[in-house]
Amino acid sequence: GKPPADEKIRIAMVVKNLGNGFFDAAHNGARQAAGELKNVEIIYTGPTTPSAEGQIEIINSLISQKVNAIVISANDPNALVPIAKKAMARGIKVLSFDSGLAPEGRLMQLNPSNAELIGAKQIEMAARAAGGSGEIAILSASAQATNQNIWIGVMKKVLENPEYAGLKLVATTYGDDQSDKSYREAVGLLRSYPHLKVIISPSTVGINAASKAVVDEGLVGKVAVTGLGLPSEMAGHVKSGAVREFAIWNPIDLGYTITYAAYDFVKGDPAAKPGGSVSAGRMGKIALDANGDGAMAPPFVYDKSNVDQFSSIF
Amino acid sequence: MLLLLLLAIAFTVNGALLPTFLDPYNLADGTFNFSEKALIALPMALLIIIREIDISVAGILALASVAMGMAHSAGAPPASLLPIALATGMACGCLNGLLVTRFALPSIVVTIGTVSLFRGLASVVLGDKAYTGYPQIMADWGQGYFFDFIPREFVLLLVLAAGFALVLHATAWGRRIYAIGNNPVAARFSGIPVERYRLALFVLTGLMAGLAAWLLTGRIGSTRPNIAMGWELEVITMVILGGVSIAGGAGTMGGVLLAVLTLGTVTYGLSLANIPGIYMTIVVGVLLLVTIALPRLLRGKKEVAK
Amino acid sequence: MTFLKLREVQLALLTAALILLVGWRAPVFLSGGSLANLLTDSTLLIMMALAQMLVLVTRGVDLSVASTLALSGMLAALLASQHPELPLLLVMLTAAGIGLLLGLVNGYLIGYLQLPPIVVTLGTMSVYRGMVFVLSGGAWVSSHQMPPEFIAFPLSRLFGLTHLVWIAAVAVLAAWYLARHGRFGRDLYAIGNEPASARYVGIPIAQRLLWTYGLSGLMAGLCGYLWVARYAVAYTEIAYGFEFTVIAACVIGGISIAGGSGSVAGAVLGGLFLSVIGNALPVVKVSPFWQGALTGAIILTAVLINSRGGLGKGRQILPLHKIQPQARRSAT
Amino acid sequence: MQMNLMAAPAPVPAPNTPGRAPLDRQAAPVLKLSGISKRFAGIVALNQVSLSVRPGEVMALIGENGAGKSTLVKTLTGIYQPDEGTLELDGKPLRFSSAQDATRAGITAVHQESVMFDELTVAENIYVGRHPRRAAGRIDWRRIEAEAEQLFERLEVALPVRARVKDLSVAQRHFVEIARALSQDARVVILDEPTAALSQREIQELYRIIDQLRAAGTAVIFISHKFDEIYAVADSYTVLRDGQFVAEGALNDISEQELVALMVGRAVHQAYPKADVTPGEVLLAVDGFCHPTEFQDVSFQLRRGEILGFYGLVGAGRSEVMQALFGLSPAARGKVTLDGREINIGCPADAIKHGIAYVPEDRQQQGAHLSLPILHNITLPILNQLGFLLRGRRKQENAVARHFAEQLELKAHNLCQLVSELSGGNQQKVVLGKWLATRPRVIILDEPTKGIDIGAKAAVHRFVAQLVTQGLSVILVSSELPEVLGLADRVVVMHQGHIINEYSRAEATPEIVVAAASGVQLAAGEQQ
Ligand SMILES: Nc1ncnc2c1ncn2[C@@H]1O[C@H](COP(=O)(O)OP(=O)(O)OP(=O)(O)O)[C@@H](O)[C@H]1O
Ligand SMILES: Nc1ncnc2c1ncn2[C@@H]1O[C@H](COP(=O)(O)OP(=O)(O)OP(=O)(O)O)[C@@H](O)[C@H]1O
Ligand SMILES: [Mg+2]
Ligand SMILES: [Mg+2]
Repeated sequence: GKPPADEKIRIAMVVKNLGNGFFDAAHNGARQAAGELKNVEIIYTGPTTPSAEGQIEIINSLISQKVNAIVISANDPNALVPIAKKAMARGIKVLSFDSGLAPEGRLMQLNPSNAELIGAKQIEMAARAAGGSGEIAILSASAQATNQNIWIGVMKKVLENPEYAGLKLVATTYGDDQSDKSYREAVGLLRSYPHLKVIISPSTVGINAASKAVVDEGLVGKVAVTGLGLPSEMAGHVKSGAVREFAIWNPIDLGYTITYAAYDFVKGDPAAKPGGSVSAGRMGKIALDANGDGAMAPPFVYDKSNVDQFSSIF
Repeated sequence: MLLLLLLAIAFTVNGALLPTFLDPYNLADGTFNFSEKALIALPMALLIIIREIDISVAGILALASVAMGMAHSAGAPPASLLPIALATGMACGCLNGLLVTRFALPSIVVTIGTVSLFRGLASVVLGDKAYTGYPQIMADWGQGYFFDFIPREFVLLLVLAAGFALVLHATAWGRRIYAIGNNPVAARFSGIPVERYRLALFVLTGLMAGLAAWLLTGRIGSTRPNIAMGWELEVITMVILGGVSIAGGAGTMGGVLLAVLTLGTVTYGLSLANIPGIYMTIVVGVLLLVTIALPRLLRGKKEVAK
Repeated sequence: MTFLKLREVQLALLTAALILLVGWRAPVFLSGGSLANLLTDSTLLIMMALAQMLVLVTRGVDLSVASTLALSGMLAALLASQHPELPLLLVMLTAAGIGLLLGLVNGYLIGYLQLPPIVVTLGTMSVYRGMVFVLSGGAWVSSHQMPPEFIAFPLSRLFGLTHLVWIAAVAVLAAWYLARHGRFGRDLYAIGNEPASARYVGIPIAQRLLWTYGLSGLMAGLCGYLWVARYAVAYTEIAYGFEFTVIAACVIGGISIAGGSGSVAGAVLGGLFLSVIGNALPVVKVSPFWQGALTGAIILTAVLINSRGGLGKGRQILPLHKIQPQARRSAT
Repeated sequence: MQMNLMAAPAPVPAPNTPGRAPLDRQAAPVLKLSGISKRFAGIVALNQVSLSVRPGEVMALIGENGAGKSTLVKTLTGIYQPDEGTLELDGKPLRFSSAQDATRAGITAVHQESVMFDELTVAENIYVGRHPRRAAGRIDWRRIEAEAEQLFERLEVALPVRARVKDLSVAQRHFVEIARALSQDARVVILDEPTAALSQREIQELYRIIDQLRAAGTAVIFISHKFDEIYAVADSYTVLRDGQFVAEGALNDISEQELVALMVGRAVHQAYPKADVTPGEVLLAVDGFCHPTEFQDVSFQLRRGEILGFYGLVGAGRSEVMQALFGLSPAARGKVTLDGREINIGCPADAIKHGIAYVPEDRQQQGAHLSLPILHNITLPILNQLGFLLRGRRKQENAVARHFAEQLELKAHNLCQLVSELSGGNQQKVVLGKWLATRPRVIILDEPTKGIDIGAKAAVHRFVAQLVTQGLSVILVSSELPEVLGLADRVVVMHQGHIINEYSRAEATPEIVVAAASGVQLAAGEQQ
């Protein structure tokens, strides 16, 4: 329900796992928003390892604390639905961002961009890196990461476009978000596919490990790594030349926007509903579709020219 | 004893510091976080009492969940999913037990191997997909309440814990379990079918992991290969904290249940205070070390040095 | 003696056969570069398996090694990134020293307080892993924050082989010397064989255990630096679950969990075997979803093969001791 | 209960074999203890014990089970630190903080417990904990092996120094321990019940080694419960009772009965009370029993109310036969008939069902559950009869346990006491009680008096004799000849996994039985 005006509005941000630079940046954005909104308190939390069970435990305790809103990046779109429903039944506004919850478990989902844009952007970067044609491979995080799988699905579809006819996806492997396994998988790719031109890794651990593998194998210039990563973590690899460009949306803006959106829902803004829109401070208005999905800008591409500028920010 | 004290302390401190802690609804909801693990801890305690251990329980759970998912998507009726989970669990436990008893292998080695086998098989079946949309009956048990207040899982846990306590402390089976843990050779010389007990307890552990799979899957409504990742260590921690000797032959169900509640209280208190989970692992680790080291230290080092 | 040798020879042959089999399916695997990479890749596992072997020989187990590795690695990375001017050797020594310290904590609890190793290291495993998060604030240390020589060291080459390989070689030699020719090492075998008897012959058990776990920590600490430098990134979750891989390597190498037996060659071969599998699976294009199940099946098979040799011991209640069966037969 | 007490006069062997140099009573003691006390959580194991040994003296340390002999040994060898008292070696006061200190000072021991490292070689077992080293701390393996070989040459025992100890026989292992004690050229050598696992021939070897030590001026402390051994090797004696010094003196001056009286504090008749029961028809028949490695073609019959003795040297395979009969060794094949009906015993539970009970030889490992209460030990095999739910059967369970505890004169505070807190003899009674509770028809006693003192032994002997009067049939496996000859109606002799012969009570003389057990075949022929 609506809290009294003088009481602080508590918005809990539940992320996939703590110690993840991406979410730390999103937290920064949320704090900016909270600062602008005055009486908002942000509770930043998440499990240690990215697991749905861990997030359920946390949401359970958040329900007990009677927070006003929960914004979540889900480790499992379905597993969290029951608990999210319970939270909503107790009057807590549940929103998801980044990696979404199934529609019945949340009021809105803020896509950092949208899956189509992200998938297309990665293929576009890969095509540039490969010079238009050649073999490419994907090194994903784990087989159960929802968003990764959606992006990979999109990438495969995009590759069917005639303009990418020269690109051939030869393998999809999983590094389980462990640097050693990802590294080994990357080396395996480099060995098994001598003509490989690009490794796309839509995972921060993976893109790091793949870049290191390319450097160690002495294949800088022959094989390019691209994908999604944080400037702060990728700066070194951009300098080494293993990565020419990579993309990421702005997690600060993401955290900022979802906080505003949660505020709107808590305040009971009439426009805040599927098909409506939420207003998000400096980000302007975000329109919601019939499913309650909103999307931000296409992912931003970083390369030598701008990575240093952002590496100190997130 | 120490544990009871700890539980009392944890309860009071939490109650005093966290305004929302003592709300009965919250306390009831807090039990969801440990009920399934505790269900596995019950047979695990018996296994550890007879000097065995099962590292593969979380793997069994994952495989049982996958089996349910497969059956469900193949159109099996909702009521059949529980037997399927239990059967899968028992089959996995049986494999562990047979490897341990037939080939005279140390159980820790066997189950380190089988855990990657079970999880691996789960991931073979699942690939990059997930099973969802489980029937309502599973959700009812996994996340439902009796009288809209007491979680069914917790009731199930209490009932089964009472059952396990009865078996361990008041029946011939329990007496023999202690005898095996105390001295397996003498137990065999006394006519106890030691290997059969070992096998049976592995199967029982598998069975309970299957039950936990049914509840957990019902609670979260989906199956992924990383379901219940890392639970084996938490379950073993509960058992050891409950005073079950890793050297076998000693331990009580009451102790295990007390440890479960203590851990539940501490972790729930920490999460209500929004302390990140990783601090929780530190607390749990320290708790474990303190509960075993403190009696040693109190008894004085002189005797230890002998 | 010859029998035990045989087992290690078997494992070596099995490993070689596996390499050839993979090479037959995917010839790139047999290229010089690939094999050299395999060797480099196996070093960390081998070094950790060596230290774990010493612990297992005493009837103990060290579950905290992966957490120790992560904690020392993270601290080394933090130190190097905040003080890039520090000489690399000092950073390495710090990592090893932190590992030693963490190991000594285990050793004290296990040796002097006589607490069960599995429980103690289960506890410290959580504590150490948690401390990584606390000390790093959960943040990554990424490659551009680390000094270049910090990252370059493990894979720099000396006489054609990477530093990692050289360090592992030294570790293997040291472990071999210790286990075979040092009183310390022999005492560990005695302790693992029969702890009560070890006390009767005056072996300072507590002190030996203290330093065994210390050594295990030291090795994990050193590997922590090497790991972080090699993959050029440090975060809380590094080497998560690695302790079980290390123990699996030892078990495959024929080192008995029940203590008292195990050889350096076994640990090396066990580590190598698992590394071959880890490197081969991506190359032979096995579906990634099958990798876990295959690894589990292979570990179980290796354990079963190993156990056939040890069946006489272990669970057998009626000892079928060997009072020269020939002599008996001749009596008929 | 009426018993037929046949008080056999104990033979007192001739003291001090001729040729042994008379001991110099005036010589300064090499080792002198004064006022040594040692307490373990509550109980006083040693109370103000003083004693001294001289160079070249073999001193017998005598006392009942739990008298504190082994505790004294451990105090002397630095394994325990005394709570009070002093220890002087060659007049110099010493304090040992570990076993190594004692070894270095020249006190070594063969302990009662086996101190062996199965996976290590014979040579390494001798030097473990103090490997000789060369430069850079490198162990000098060559020297270890060479010295071990020399040692065995000196002992005139043939043992491969590179063999792993796990492949040795029990007696061979024992010689490794003896070699370890002698490898130091010690001033004082302590032997704590060294003959328990040795055959007659090996005991003679041991006597020879002790004579060598005596000749070399080494002081020897010899602990044994067997008086023939004590008289055969020792010069002097010291008696401990309840942790206290009782008496000392020269063995020449004292008779066995007097020693026993000192030990126990009262007179004990070491007698074999053979009950007056005539064996009935055949109850149990074993026919062509074979095991791939342990024994071949074992056949014998047991009559109702009979005590059938099984004699043989250690390693003859008697225990294996009995364990196989009890269903403990699946590899065994053969025909077993009970009451004329062939029975199949696949596991111990089957045996129990058929009324066969087996009291194993190794009390601590195979017999008792040391950390469980007496009550739970006694009722373990009969839980099925008590019913599945035990809570309600408390009274019944207690009654059963109390009955057997009383029958066996078990000394314990109550039935909930842990078995580990009992003395060896009483532990044995618990194991006996456990098996009697199954109400067996055949009870197999494997070394029922191994390592228990004379008082407890007499109680067990009385009890065995009493069993047959209750209609039980007993198989008595023992390595103690007087016990077998004194109690058994018939004696079966085994050697290397075969039954050599069977003797009636009248035929069985010590000479014949020992000869048969050593594999000398003429004994049987001579009988004709
Ligand atoms: N470590 C210990 N802890 C507690 N009590 C002990 C310990 N060792 C020995 N005792 C007790 O001290 C007493 C003396 O035991 P000890 O082993 O010295 O007897 P012993 O004379 O050697 O008997 P035996 O002839 O059976 O070998 C016994 O009552 C025993 O239970
Ligand atoms: N090499 C060995 N290693 C370990 N234990 C052994 C070895 N040799 C013999 N034993 C054990 O010693 C005991 C005596 O051997 P065995 O049972 O063959 O002879 P036995 O005739 O029954 O002798 P006894 O009953 O007089 O001890 C057995 O319990 C056996 O387990
Ligand atoms: Mg003794
Ligand atoms: Mg025997």
